[in-house]
Amino acid sequence: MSITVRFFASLAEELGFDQKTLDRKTVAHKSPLTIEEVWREVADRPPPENLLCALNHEYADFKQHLKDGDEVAFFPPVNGG
Amino acid sequence: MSITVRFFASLAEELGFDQKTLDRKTVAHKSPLTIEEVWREVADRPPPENLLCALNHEYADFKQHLKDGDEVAFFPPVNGG
Amino acid sequence: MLIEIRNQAFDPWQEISRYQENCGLVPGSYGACATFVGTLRDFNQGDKVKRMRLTHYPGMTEHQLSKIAEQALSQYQLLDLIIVHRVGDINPNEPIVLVAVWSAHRAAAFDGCRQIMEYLKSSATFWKKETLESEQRWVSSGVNQ
Amino acid sequence: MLIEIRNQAFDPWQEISRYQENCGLVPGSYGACATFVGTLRDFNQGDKVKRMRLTHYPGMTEHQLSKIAEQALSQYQLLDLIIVHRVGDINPNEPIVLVAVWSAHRAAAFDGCRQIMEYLKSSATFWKKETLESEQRWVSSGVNQ
Repeated sequence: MSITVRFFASLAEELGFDQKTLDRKTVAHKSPLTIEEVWREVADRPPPENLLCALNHEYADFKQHLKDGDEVAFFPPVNGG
Repeated sequence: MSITVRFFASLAEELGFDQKTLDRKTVAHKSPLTIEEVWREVADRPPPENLLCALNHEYADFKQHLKDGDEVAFFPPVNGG
Repeated sequence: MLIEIRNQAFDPWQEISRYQENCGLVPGSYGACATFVGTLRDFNQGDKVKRMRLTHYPGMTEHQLSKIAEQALSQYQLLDLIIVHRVGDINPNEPIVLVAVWSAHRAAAFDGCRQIMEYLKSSATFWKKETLESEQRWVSSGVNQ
Repeated sequence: MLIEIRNQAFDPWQEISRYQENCGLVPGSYGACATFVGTLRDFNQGDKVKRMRLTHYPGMTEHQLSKIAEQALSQYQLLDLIIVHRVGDINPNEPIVLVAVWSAHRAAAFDGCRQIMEYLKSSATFWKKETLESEQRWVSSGVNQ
């Protein structure tokens, strides 16, 4: 099981990276893995207030479960227009 | 005392004229003359439903009193934009 | 501010573009521009429209446009605006009205533009007469159009 | 329908004009066009802004724009629409976003245009970083801007 994890904007700057790949070997949990757990695996800090996440290009809930090949993204509040 | 009276759109078509001048000699009333009375003087019919009027380029009430030199206008509902 | 009643066809996008570049809008001062363009359709109430004649009340209509412009500028703190309204004989696909407003932020631009349009529809002294295939008719109140 | 995320400056009025003339809008079919153009101001929260960098989430952002466009088209029975959104380095006075919608009557055009803009501000995955005189800063949520 491999999950692509992406980070955007101020969050990528603070973490110092904008992408990570999680594969089964690095995942300590028994499946199914949630987005919340992905954050704990890839970031060395608690999730910031207002953190948003997406799963496969749709806004998602942190409790959602993942499957092999999913793309998870974490980002701060958006600001278009 | 002289009042300019103007008519627009379908109303002018129906009446067959788009302007009249009322002067003191043609006014049967004792002053002060109202817009309502002007209609009776210049038109040979009761005011149509939805008739609008203006006094000196501002929307007006039919009860408003007139003075020498005023311009009164009668017209159907408007339709700009 | 540009407020004009015009008896010739016009290109609304050129109008806006030219005004924005040449008429005193300070570059970098505005964050929002909302515009509305009303165009003559070739179809109304089930009938094919060949042409429309728009008349106004010279003097009163201009006075009304100035007043609604000043009111919108002050109520919404707009930076500038354009109102151009056609009169005379209009062909389908020709613009009838252009309203464009500039402001710092978007809510004021949307609200100001719409308020001016609602006024034009409900209160400005314009009247429309359509030429259909085989008759002419006066268009009734434009509030819901 | 034109939906585009663009990394070059553009002229919104030319964009609309070109689209309206060449891209399948049937002349005489539309009575209303509402547009919104957002432009970079040279001033924000009390500071002079020299430049702004706009980033997005390639893949997700395009997907969002398509969805909001389809939703507005169907909800308001719009005839057609344009959404163009800048990314990359933007200078003051350059357009950031253009939304233009065409419909038969005005209420749908105003409502549809505004709904798309509100979505862009509140939900589309764009982020802004300003370059001020002596620092850079991320712009916080755009909902009220």
